[in-house]
Amino acid sequence: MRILRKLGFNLFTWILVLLVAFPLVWMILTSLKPQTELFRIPPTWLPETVTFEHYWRLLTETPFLIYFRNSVVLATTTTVFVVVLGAIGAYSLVRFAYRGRETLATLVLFTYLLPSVVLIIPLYLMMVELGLSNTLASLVLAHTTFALPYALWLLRSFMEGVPEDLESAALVDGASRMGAFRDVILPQLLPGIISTALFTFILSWNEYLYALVLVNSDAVRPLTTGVMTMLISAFNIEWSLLMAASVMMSLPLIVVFAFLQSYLTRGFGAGAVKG
Amino acid sequence: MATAAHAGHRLERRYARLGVFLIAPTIVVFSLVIVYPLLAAIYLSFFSVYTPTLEGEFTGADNYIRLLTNAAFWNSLITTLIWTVGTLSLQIVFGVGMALLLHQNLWFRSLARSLVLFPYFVSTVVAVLVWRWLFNDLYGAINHGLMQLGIMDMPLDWLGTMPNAMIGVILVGAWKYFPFVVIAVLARLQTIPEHLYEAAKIDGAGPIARFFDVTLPQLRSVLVVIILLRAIWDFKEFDLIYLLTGGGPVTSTQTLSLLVYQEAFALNEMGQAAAYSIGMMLVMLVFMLVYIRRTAREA
Amino acid sequence: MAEVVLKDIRKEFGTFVALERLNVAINAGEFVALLGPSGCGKSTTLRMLAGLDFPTAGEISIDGRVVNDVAPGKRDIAMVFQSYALYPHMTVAQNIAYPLKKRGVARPERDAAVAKTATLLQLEPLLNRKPRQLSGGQQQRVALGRALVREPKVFLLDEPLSNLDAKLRSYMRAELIELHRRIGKTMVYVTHDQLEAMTMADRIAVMHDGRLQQFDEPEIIYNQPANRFVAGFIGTPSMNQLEGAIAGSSFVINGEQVPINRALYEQALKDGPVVLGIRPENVSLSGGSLPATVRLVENAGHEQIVTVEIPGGHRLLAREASGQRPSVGQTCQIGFDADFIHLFQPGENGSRFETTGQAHVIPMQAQRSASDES
Amino acid sequence: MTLNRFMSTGVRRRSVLGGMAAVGAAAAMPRRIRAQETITLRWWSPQSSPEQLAAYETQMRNFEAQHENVQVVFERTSDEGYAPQLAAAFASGDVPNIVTHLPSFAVSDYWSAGLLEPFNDVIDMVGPENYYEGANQIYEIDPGVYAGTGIGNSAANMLWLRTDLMEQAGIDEAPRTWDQLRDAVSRMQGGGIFGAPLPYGRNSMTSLIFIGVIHQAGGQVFSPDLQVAIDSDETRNALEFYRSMREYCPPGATNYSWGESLTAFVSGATATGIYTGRVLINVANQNPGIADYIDCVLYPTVSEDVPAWTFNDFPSVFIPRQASNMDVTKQFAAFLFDPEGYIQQLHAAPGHVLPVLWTISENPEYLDNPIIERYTPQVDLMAAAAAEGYNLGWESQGHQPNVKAGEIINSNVISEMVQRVVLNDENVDQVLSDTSSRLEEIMGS
Repeated sequence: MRILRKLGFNLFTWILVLLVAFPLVWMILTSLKPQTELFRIPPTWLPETVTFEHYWRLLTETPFLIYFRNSVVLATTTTVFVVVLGAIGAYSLVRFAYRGRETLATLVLFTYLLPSVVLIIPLYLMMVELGLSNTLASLVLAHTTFALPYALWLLRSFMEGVPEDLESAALVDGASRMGAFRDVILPQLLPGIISTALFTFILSWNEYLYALVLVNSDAVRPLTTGVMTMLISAFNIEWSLLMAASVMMSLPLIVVFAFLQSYLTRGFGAGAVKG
Repeated sequence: MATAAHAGHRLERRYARLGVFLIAPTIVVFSLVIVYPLLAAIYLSFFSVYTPTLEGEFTGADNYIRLLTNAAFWNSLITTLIWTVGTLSLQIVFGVGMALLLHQNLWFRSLARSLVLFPYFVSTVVAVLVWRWLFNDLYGAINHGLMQLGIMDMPLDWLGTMPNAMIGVILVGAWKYFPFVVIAVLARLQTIPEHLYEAAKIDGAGPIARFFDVTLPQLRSVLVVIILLRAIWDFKEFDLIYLLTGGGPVTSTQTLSLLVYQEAFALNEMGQAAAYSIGMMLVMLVFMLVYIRRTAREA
Repeated sequence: MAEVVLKDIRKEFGTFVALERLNVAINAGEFVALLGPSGCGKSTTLRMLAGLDFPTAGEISIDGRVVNDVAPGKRDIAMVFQSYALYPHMTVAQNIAYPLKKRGVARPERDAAVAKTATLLQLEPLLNRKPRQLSGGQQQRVALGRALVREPKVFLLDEPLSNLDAKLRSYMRAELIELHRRIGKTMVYVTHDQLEAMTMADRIAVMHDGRLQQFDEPEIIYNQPANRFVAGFIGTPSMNQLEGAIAGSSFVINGEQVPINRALYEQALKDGPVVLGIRPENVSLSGGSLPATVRLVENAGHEQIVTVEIPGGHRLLAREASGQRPSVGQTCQIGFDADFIHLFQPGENGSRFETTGQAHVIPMQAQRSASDES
Repeated sequence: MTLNRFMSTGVRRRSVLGGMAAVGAAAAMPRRIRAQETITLRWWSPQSSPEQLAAYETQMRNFEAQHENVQVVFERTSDEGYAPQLAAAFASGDVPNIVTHLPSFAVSDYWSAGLLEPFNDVIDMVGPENYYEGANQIYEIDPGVYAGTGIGNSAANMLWLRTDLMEQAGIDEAPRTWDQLRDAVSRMQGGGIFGAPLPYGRNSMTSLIFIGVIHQAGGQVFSPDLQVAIDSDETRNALEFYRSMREYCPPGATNYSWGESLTAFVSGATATGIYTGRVLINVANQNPGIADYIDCVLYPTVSEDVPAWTFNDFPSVFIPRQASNMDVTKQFAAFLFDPEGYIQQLHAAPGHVLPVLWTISENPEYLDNPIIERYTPQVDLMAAAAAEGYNLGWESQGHQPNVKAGEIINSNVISEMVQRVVLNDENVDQVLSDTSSRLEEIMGS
């Protein structure tokens, strides 16, 4: 009886899980079908012939790899930039006393409310002023508009979780404030930093609107807009290439996710729970 | 109260200066990429501005008067609310449910967790593409799956007519974002002490009573935060809806973000767009403050 | 060896005044306990000594040097935290070596110093472990080691024993006394546990509500508490305090008279309201004049604590040697040992009327053994 | 005080917007650094199929070979994305040197805002005598000055037919009127094949195609002097026709735009199609099985009395006024019409973009292409149709150029009208009056 119940529970849960995962499975299956099989009515549930030609075409005939490189550079730079700023900013907000600190923290929350569409034109003008238009740097700066508040907020709750005594001990032991930050706080903050870095990376990797407006050359275009512009046009929608591109766009996230899943959960644990 | 006459302040002041120094880069970046554009947007909202040239006339509150009197803003606001409430409640219900299931002793639990959390991490572009392909009228798996199962006999137009389009968008939004709820709830579930359940069991509570009497109160603090965060994000969601339906049919899925985009870049009315976006922010602010006050009072 | 002086210290947190006009002068080599209930300002005081908090006004000096503007690391102090604050990502050896490293001590000397400290505290087998692999007592010893290794002028200890179980605590207490005797450094020890303060300190600074109540040797604190707060805070069970009045040479409560040694107070005492304080061990259950009813008897083996109620509903505690056990409900005539009666000004924190003689001082030894058992 | 005066100098405008931030620092920073010796020209286009890209590559390399120190880079934009991208570019002054293949009404829109460089020099370099008669008329918004020129013509609403399916259904003649079309599609629909892939989406294609349908009903959106004239019986008729076609279109047609519509016909899912000559190469590449059974005719009208109205979006070339290195830019613009590269560009999708120069149409190299050879009558038909084509920016010979056409298309006013009537079944009178007032609002803004 108990076995049956267990079996039932597992079956039920796994069906749900597979339903959730189905779009991703379908994405992979579609990307493996030859073009002719794609428009079969009704569709074939499993590919009759498996082909990697779409992947091959993407890699050899399109700027996919350039977009990919751009996305990697963009997401990595954004992540490093935001996490460094966020970590020292959070240190300041949590462990220092000065006037206006609370107000600042509230303002950070307020910046969540800003929709990207509001900021985009002034941002673009500024990028031109700074001589950054049509560069990855402009996207890095633009991505900080949403990534930095989030990172700061996450890191702040992580920072609050590092016992104050540790820093005090380091100070008494002869460290300066920054010395204590480096020797004692950073190592303690590491899981938080990793998790924040992951979230930032994901946000940046997936961003669409800024990338659409702020850059316009294949040399600096990231994957999101690159793939859309390249494969959806007035003359064709290359579903098979789109699905292959989708799979490859998600690959780095799969890899990162597989290795660092526990950090992500921890990040939510600290960030979301403590608010 | 801290005057220079007091002894013992130099070190404190030095620390305070260091603190300010450390937050300074963040403040600079914030001013540069958030505060300044925001002020510029507010400034623009008092002009009638042609987007490509940013030239135009000062029109005072005209844009705001049009916002108040024109149906466009209010219709989009209602659409936005329907979308937000719809997708958010699905996210919460499904997210909490899935978290409870994944908290149990499941076969291959970590694989199941990875699969469930994955939609949150794929790009919106990818998610939209996959779903548009699934929803495709001629070759889509959903229509044919449902037809093969005998649930319907004609392909359904998922994204082109109402109410299907709104349902479709809400469904995809829920699919994309419910893992966020799962992760947060899962993290919290792991911290609920087992003895609470044992106590409830001894008191004769069944699984359902245990959920409502033990689990839910323990999840309250998390849910308060997640609902706030997700509500804000859903409210200003652009990519997903823009790429999925573009706001159609007619304007049935044109949320405020899309309205702003359309006004700014299709109609080249930057000033009006800025006014809409300021209005949108004010609405969000009001909702947020009410929400925070209410949940704070209940807590 | 260094003396530590706190002069006219005031500390505000926003509008809340945490410390007011605090003056404490600690002699070189002295072991001083800062004692008080939580929130009394003792930890803030210690953190200000360490340079982790800043006085709103006043002056702190260590070894004759004003250190208000000196960073913690340059004050030549060491501190042991209640949480131990061991660096979780470092091994025991790295933890102990950290203060030396920060002071630029060369590697070989550092290793030697760590080895020496480890020997002193019997930490050798643990040197390569991480803090989380240690028991509470072991962590405590590592924290001590980290403080000791540098041989600072002053040790600051913030409730270092409060996270240990009772048995280990009493062991570590002895260890600390021994340690202080051996190294002879100035130590400032914050605790809320009066027993720790009484047993370890050369002098105790009793604090309450941000003010210093009394700063003196344990015997004097015990036998001549400065005010009702100190009287009530020191000693277990605490001193009985009865509100009544002086009439002639007697203390009157509810119309009953209790004779007092009027001569001892003659300069200060006038007729009028007053609070009488008497420790439980100076209350006898028979042979007195105050009628009382036994309400509760708690047997602790070699002694028993008896709660009695006198007319007017006041309850008193009496400490009796084991033997004959009074029964609940029994009535008796209780009496106070007149030599040990304290008289306080009325009011919540009324100060004690000074006696003119020292007649009622009892040997410390007896006190210690009595309180240890509690 | 007007913002215009405030901002008109550009520098002043930026200082207004920039003053709020730390622009002191920004001003001190070096502007975009251009190496002295190398000039970079940026070329934008939404047309970027692999074959077209290859052709562009040839043109750019050839030009670079002739001009030392010049480098041309191609940057792709998209039909839905060019508006915000160009808006941002114009607003910042960081513009591309040359933009091709945008519809003519986008040109007139930007021209009227004073954003474009007059094109007369380039047209002179290409040789006005080489153009088809009147080919540049649509760009002559201000008398004597051209805002741009065409890089090609398109006949975007050709009716594509599957002759094999017609035969099966017993239809021997291509439909000429709406009734014949309805009859034909209803007979060909079945067996998983739908009749037509008309767009009902909230997008530019629906607007553009439906404007054609209004004209095919004998109506017009604006009167020749640009008064709103959409609230007419002809429009009601057109809406009625469009509604009646819904049942012959795939369910997802409510979201169709160019790509979906094209793919539906090419993949064989619909019996008729509505598109340019791009169909030819897509069929050859993706579904060669039906290559022998495709044909195209002008899209039917309400009756034989009403002439066909071909939608030509007039793929254009223009140069932003703020573009750098104007001389070289103009040379490059003219060089785009150099036969070798131009022909390769046209061959990238034969019949899709049709030449604007008669000298090219008659060039043997242009005619030497398997698809053009195979479908000569169709290509000729499209060329003729396109030459007489119009669009919302220029509804007929008699119409004044409409500089607001781009905004009208982008605002989706027309496609929303279609959706409200066809999908939501709303009251036609109400919808038309709403649409009229919205059009007037846009015209007045």
